[in-house]
Amino acid sequence: MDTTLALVLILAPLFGFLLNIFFGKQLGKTLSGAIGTFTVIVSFAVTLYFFLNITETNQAIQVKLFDWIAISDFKVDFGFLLDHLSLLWLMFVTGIGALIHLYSISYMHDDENMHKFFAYLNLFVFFMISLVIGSNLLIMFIGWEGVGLCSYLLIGFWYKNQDFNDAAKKAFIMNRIGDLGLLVGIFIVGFVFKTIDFAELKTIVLAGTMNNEMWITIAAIALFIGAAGKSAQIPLYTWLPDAMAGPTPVSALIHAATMVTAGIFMITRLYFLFDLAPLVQDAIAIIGAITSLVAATIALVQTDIKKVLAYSTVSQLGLMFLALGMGAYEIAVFHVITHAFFKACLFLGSGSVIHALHNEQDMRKMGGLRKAMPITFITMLLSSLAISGIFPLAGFWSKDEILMTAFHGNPVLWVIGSLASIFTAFYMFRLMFLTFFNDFRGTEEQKKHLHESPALITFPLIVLAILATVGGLISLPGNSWLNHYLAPFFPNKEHIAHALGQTEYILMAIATVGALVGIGVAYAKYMKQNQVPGADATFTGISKVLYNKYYVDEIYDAIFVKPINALSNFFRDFVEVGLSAFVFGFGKVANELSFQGKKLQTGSIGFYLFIFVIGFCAIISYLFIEL
Amino acid sequence: MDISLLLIILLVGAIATFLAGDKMASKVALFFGLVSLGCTLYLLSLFNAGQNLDLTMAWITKPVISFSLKADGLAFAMLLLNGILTPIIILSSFGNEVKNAKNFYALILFMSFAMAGTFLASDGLLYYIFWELALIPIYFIALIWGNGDAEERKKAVVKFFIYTLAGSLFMLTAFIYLYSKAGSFQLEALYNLDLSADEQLWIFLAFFFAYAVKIPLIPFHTWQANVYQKAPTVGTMLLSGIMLKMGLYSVIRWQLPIAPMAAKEYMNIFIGLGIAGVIYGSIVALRQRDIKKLLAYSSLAHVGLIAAGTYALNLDGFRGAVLQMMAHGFVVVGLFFAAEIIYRRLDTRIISEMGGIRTQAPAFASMFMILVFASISLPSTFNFIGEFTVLYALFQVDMWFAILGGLTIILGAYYMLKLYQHSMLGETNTKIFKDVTFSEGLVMVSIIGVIMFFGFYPKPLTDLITPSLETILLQINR
Amino acid sequence: MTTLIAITGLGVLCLIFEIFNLRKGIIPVTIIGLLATLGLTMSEYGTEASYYNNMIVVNNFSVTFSSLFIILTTFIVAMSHNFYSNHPTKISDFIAIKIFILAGAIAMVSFGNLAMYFLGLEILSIGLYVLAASERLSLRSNEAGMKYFLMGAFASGIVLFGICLVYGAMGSFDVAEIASLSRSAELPAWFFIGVVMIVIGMLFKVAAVPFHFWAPDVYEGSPALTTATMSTLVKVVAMATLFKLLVVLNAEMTYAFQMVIVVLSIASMTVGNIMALRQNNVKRMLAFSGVSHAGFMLMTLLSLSTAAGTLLYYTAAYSLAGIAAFAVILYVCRHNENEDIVNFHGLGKTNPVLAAVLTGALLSMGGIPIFSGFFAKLFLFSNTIESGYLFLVIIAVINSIISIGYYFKLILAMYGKEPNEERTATPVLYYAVAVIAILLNIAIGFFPSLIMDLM
Amino acid sequence: MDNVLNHIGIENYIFLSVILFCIGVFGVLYRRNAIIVFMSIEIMLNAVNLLFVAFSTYHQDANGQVFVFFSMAVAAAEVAVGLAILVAVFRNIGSIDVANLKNLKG
Amino acid sequence: MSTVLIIFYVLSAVTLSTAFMTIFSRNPIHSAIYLVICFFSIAGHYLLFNAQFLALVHIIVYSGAIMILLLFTLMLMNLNKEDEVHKPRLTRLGAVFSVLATCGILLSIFLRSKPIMGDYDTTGEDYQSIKVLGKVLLDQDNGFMIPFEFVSVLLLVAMIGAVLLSKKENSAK
Repeated sequence: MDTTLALVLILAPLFGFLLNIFFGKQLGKTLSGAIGTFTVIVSFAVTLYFFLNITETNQAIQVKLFDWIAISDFKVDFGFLLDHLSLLWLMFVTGIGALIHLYSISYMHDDENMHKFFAYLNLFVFFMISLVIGSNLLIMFIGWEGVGLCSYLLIGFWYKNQDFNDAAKKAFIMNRIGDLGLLVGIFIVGFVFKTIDFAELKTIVLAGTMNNEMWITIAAIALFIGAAGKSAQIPLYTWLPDAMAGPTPVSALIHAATMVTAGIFMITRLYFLFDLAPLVQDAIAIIGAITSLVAATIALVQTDIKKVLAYSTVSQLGLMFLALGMGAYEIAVFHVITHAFFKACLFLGSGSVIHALHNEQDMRKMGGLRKAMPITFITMLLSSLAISGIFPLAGFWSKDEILMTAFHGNPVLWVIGSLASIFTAFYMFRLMFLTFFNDFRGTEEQKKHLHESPALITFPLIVLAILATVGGLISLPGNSWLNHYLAPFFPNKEHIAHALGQTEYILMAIATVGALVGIGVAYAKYMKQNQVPGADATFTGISKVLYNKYYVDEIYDAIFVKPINALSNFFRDFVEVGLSAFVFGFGKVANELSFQGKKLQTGSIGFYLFIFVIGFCAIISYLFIEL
Repeated sequence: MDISLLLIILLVGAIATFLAGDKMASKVALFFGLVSLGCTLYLLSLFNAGQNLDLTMAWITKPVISFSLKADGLAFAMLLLNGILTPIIILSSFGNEVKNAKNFYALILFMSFAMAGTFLASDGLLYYIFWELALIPIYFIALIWGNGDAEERKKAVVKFFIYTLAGSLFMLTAFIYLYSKAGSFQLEALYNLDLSADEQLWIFLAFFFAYAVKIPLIPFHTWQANVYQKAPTVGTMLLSGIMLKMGLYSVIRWQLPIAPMAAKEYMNIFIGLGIAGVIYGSIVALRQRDIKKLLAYSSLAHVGLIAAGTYALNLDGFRGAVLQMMAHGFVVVGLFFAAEIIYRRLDTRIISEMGGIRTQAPAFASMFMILVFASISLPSTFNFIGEFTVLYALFQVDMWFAILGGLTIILGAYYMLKLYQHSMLGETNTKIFKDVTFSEGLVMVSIIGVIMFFGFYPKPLTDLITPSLETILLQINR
Repeated sequence: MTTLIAITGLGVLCLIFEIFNLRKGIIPVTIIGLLATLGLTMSEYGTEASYYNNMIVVNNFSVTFSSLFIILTTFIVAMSHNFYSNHPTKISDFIAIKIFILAGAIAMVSFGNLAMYFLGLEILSIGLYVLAASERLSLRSNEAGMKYFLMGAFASGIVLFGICLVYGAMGSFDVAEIASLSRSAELPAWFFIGVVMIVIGMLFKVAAVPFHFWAPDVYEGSPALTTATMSTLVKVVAMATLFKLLVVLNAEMTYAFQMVIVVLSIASMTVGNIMALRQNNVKRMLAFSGVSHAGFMLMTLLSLSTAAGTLLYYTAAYSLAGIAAFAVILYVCRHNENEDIVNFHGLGKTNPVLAAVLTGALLSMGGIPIFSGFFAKLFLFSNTIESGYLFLVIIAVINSIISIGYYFKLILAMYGKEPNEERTATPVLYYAVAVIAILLNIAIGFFPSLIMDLM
Repeated sequence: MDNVLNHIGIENYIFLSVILFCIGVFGVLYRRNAIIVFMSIEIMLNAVNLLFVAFSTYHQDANGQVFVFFSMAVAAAEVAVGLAILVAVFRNIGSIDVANLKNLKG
Repeated sequence: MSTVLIIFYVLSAVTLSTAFMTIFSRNPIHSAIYLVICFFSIAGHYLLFNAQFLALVHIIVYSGAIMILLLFTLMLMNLNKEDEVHKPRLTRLGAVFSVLATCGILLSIFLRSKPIMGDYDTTGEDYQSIKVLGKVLLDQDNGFMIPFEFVSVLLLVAMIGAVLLSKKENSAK
């Protein structure tokens, strides 16, 4: 019974994908959209069933289909593991996925290969599910690279435009660099523990019999590189902002809610390994903090609405990694959930704005949309408040928990985190004021068509906004349902409930004040003085550096891409030519010798007889003259 | 009932196609290709049922040379590759009209016969004869039906022939030396012949030179790009799909068991060479203008990794190498066929002149995309299984080998996606590009089918090859 | 003994036919006669006998080689019908000379007495001087004849001197007596010098390196059929005789002598192959290829006791391939004067069968499998390695790689280039000889033990 | 009657015939006139015949001398054929100078 | 110094000098005559060995047949002195040195291979008179009968060759 259900859970999106790819054209737009959404809803329903089941029985379900690859040291079989963590993750993946599918039915309505879009979205959901419920590291790796493939397809969905394709290629290659790290991690785990099945791995590591300090640290580093690649942390984050080239639902689903959280899922899944590598945990924390600060600073001056949200995602992910670094896995998961809600809502909101302004993404050409698009405005306002961490909303609870643990762990990181939160508040409300307040800066023709997006777009917005506000309740500092739910997943960790001591209140106060300051400054700058950032060229000094993203792309290009191309040219023109000339050389030498030899054959009989006699002398003297 | 039935079918097929005249030649060839595939499967079923299919027949008495064939798991895997690919390759050539087709198809079947013989032969000299025989047809195919200007092609083809032959002649000297020591060319006799360390080194190097040219490994690969570009697509498919595997198969079957001490002693050098090939091939493939040359260097990279796997001397290395050989065989044939389809319509092989094919031929573009992603070994494709196992084997030797070897998935992604983008995406090309015909589609779909099926369920293959690889491994560590 | 008489009788019969003006019947009768003699020789296989005061010794060695020579001569005689079609009156003289050359060859292979050896050698040489110069009006043939005569006479002088010294040391021409005395302690130094001189004379005949200079010019100059005779029949006869001499005279193979043979073999192989690379006259190319094959065959002298079978196989493979190649060359170059590669352009299209035969012959000479050339080289290399000369085999391997270079130049010309003039109908006899020769070659390739077990 | 060699000794004859042989070789290399070359070849053969007879008396049997007969026959045959070729060459080139038989080369 | 030795020295001196003069004389006719004298001196040597029959046959064959043939050809081509041109100096020097080298080597070998001194056995009865020669030459089972027959084949080939090379291409079919 469970196997069939699990199969339904994973195969529904795949079935949707196949249906749309092959018969998409005949089905027509709405029908293919409907099928796409329906399959995700089916998965959501099955997840719900399993979720309710597991809350009572507290019993993880392990399904084994067939054994897949034969390796001498460990057995790799094709199977699924539905435990607390994966079901929790599935809940918001399929949930938000369904909403976004619904949203994109109308958003992508005027695109001629809309059936392809839904096919790729379904494929993405299929791979995401396999990533989450894979019973061993390799099945997770299938999902891991599968989602990378789908993000490549979806970013480059409008394939006629070459720089979209470049962005897609860059995303895929950057992910692949991370995947190499993950692969090496899998090798180490398989080599040391002789198994890569999560359940067995957990028991072996917790038993602590086969632990080898050095190998675990290297495994942790490798796995973190994989996570950094997928969840866009410092070294490998430049692909996420470029990934905004794809349609907005893609950015919402993949680059906000689901795929980028895969890194955190993996680290949480293998928490027992990271606990044994304290050094690596500190490194994760530091990198997380720095990423969040850097991304926040860049987001301050961005003019493209989706770029701002992209950098905000990178910054929030930084915070989550800060929490993971501190060992507070439940808090990181809590922030993942809340972040999924309000970031998806923000992205969808920005999508509906862009849709209304006929694909205009530059905030400098927006403004005053408050009256024209009330629902979008309210939902985005709620989400912005949530992300800035204002009191009742979800963001406040999850972000403060992270800052609290940061404060207890390492105060410096707490300072960086708070600074990042203040900047978050500032740029979020900068975005709000620029798009929704003061007067409309777009063209007349756009002004005429300004209208609120249809119901299919606004409904998901409303649901997500509600979730963003209510989301915080699942893990209040006092009694956190989430920690309680996840307790069986962390058998060896005693369940720490945050005592609401005196310092906690002060920290909360500081965080709220910081957020209000950020909003105030934004209000003063963009609302009161009605400032609008100038054209690209007018940026000077620090803002120019920030606007150009610290020139990180150019640096990467100079360090990696240019040298490889130069090396390739060098190989192609010199080494290849040289090597083949060397090989041809033998032939030429023989030819040259032969050419000279022909001169020896003079044709005169005297010469031949002369050589005859010389040969005769040589042989006789060699044989008979003993000197 | 023994394994020589397959060889007979292929030989009779070659002769029949030759006599069938130009019109019917391609159909007769396809028929015999499929018959040989059927016969391989039938023999495989017999083999699995435990029947011994070996054949030993005395042939020459003075130096004792016997016509002996041995079919074990490893050989059957290769026969499967040969059996499946030959009809696919023949089917793929239906699109373009071939002048004096009867010779063309007869040579293809004859080459398939010779390669099957190489996989089966268990007598050193018989193996060497089949090894040389396989060289002659590809020489004529590339010479007579090749493209590009005649002078340039001639130079490339002759260089290829002499280069490969030079390598194999040194192998012949090694075989004769072994014969003078062991008294017979039989595989078993050569296996349990205990040679001194430096004798083994010399023999290892003699074999290595022959196989390094054939595989090809780094410094010996200069012939590959030119011949792949100049040869007709069918020739390139035969070369890259099956012929490279003769070299790799022989490393496992002949070179390592006969000279294990040398293999163990210089293992790091040879693995290093293989991995250098991977990185070198990928980087050169980056800036290639001609699609066939790009695919040639990409197969140089893949094959470098396989060779590194074989020289890792552990069960995973062997198993991964054999799986990767088969996977690479299918993928590379598919990719070259895609290049041929593009050539048939746009009449160009230069990547910059292509573009925007996806808008005009979505079906072809998606099939080509699946092949592109299979070649960079996306998980759940057949290549991933092979590559994962090979990289794990390299990891067991040394972590850094695995990491350097792993670079292939990054560099591979880089140039393959670059190829896909410049040829398929972007603005529509001026020339019309009508979508895939039935026969072309059949070929592509069958290749993709094989890749996907073995991607998800490689168990039958691994069970087929594991016992024979274990015996070879026992032989190596004796 | 009967074969020698039969062959001589056949020669005379040929002349008689001329007298009775029955020129049409000469070639068929000769071929039938030769085949009959072949049967006769084969019947003598296995018997060990010596006739007429040990003048003629019949053993396996002489019988097998004689039958090989008879086969080669039948091919050559068959080809001469078309070749001499434009001066019919002299047909009988040519055929007679060829038969007497065969007689000389058989004498050289089955001699029991040095007198018979020397006379056989002289008949062979004089017959060839005549054939080389047979085209009176062509300047090239005259020059070839003159060069061959002068060098040949000089070499015969040295051979005679050698025989004289051997006689001086031993007191008798009979080979059996010489063999028994040759290992006795107190034998004068002249014996070994005599043997060396005879060997040098034969090296000239085989065209080994220091003495090979005559070969390319004479091969190119003399008429194509004579070149065919020289490159196949005469080279094989000379090699067999050299082998037999060293075996029969039982001279003690000192280390220095083996070194000389090794050096000569390497030199011949290398010079032959290197020089052949840039030739564009096909006969000249085959001359140099002959020099390199002489180098290969010299390697058999290093293992005299075991290499008889290998030598027989190698000579059979090489000569049959040579006959097939020359049959095609005769057909392609029968009109035009020079035998440049240009004439072979596009032969693959105009006459695919002959092109295939020539390709087969060249592949066999190059040592590519399924053709007997490959097995010949294989047996040769295994013998040489057993006698401990591994580095010689490595050099031989490198040389066979170089040899592929020029064999494929011709194959490339046939298949790669466009034909420059259409071909008329091929004379049946060339066709038949070419196909039969290459089929024999492949047959030996498939069943090498047919030949190897004879010896 | 005693053996004449008792007085002269076989070595002297060997030296004589070797020197004569070398003069013949010298003639072949030195002169360009074909006739003179033929004559020097005759000298070489005669040198050998002389040695044959010397050895024949040395061994006191007739084999050597019989061989001389054969050698003479061979020399005669050679000269006949040689001159025939020479005449043919002379008719074509008009000279019997060995040096200008040079156009077969390379 | 027995008289025989003196005769030997005189004869060998004559032989060597005439041989040398044949090579060096300008006029081919002179060299032909020197050659004839050389042949006579060699016949003298045979007589010294008491091989009368051989000496006579030698004179008949060589001076009688071969020299006549050579002279005949000389006359046919009416060669005379002045068109005698010498090879370039370098090759002549080369020829001289190479021949001297060979001669030196051979002589030194023979010198060093100390021949068996001591007296030469004499068999008493004559072994080289015509009767004995005839028997040795033509005896079937212990003589040289087969080579004798074989020489006939040799001469036949020489005849056919000579005829073939000189017969004009007559048109008669």
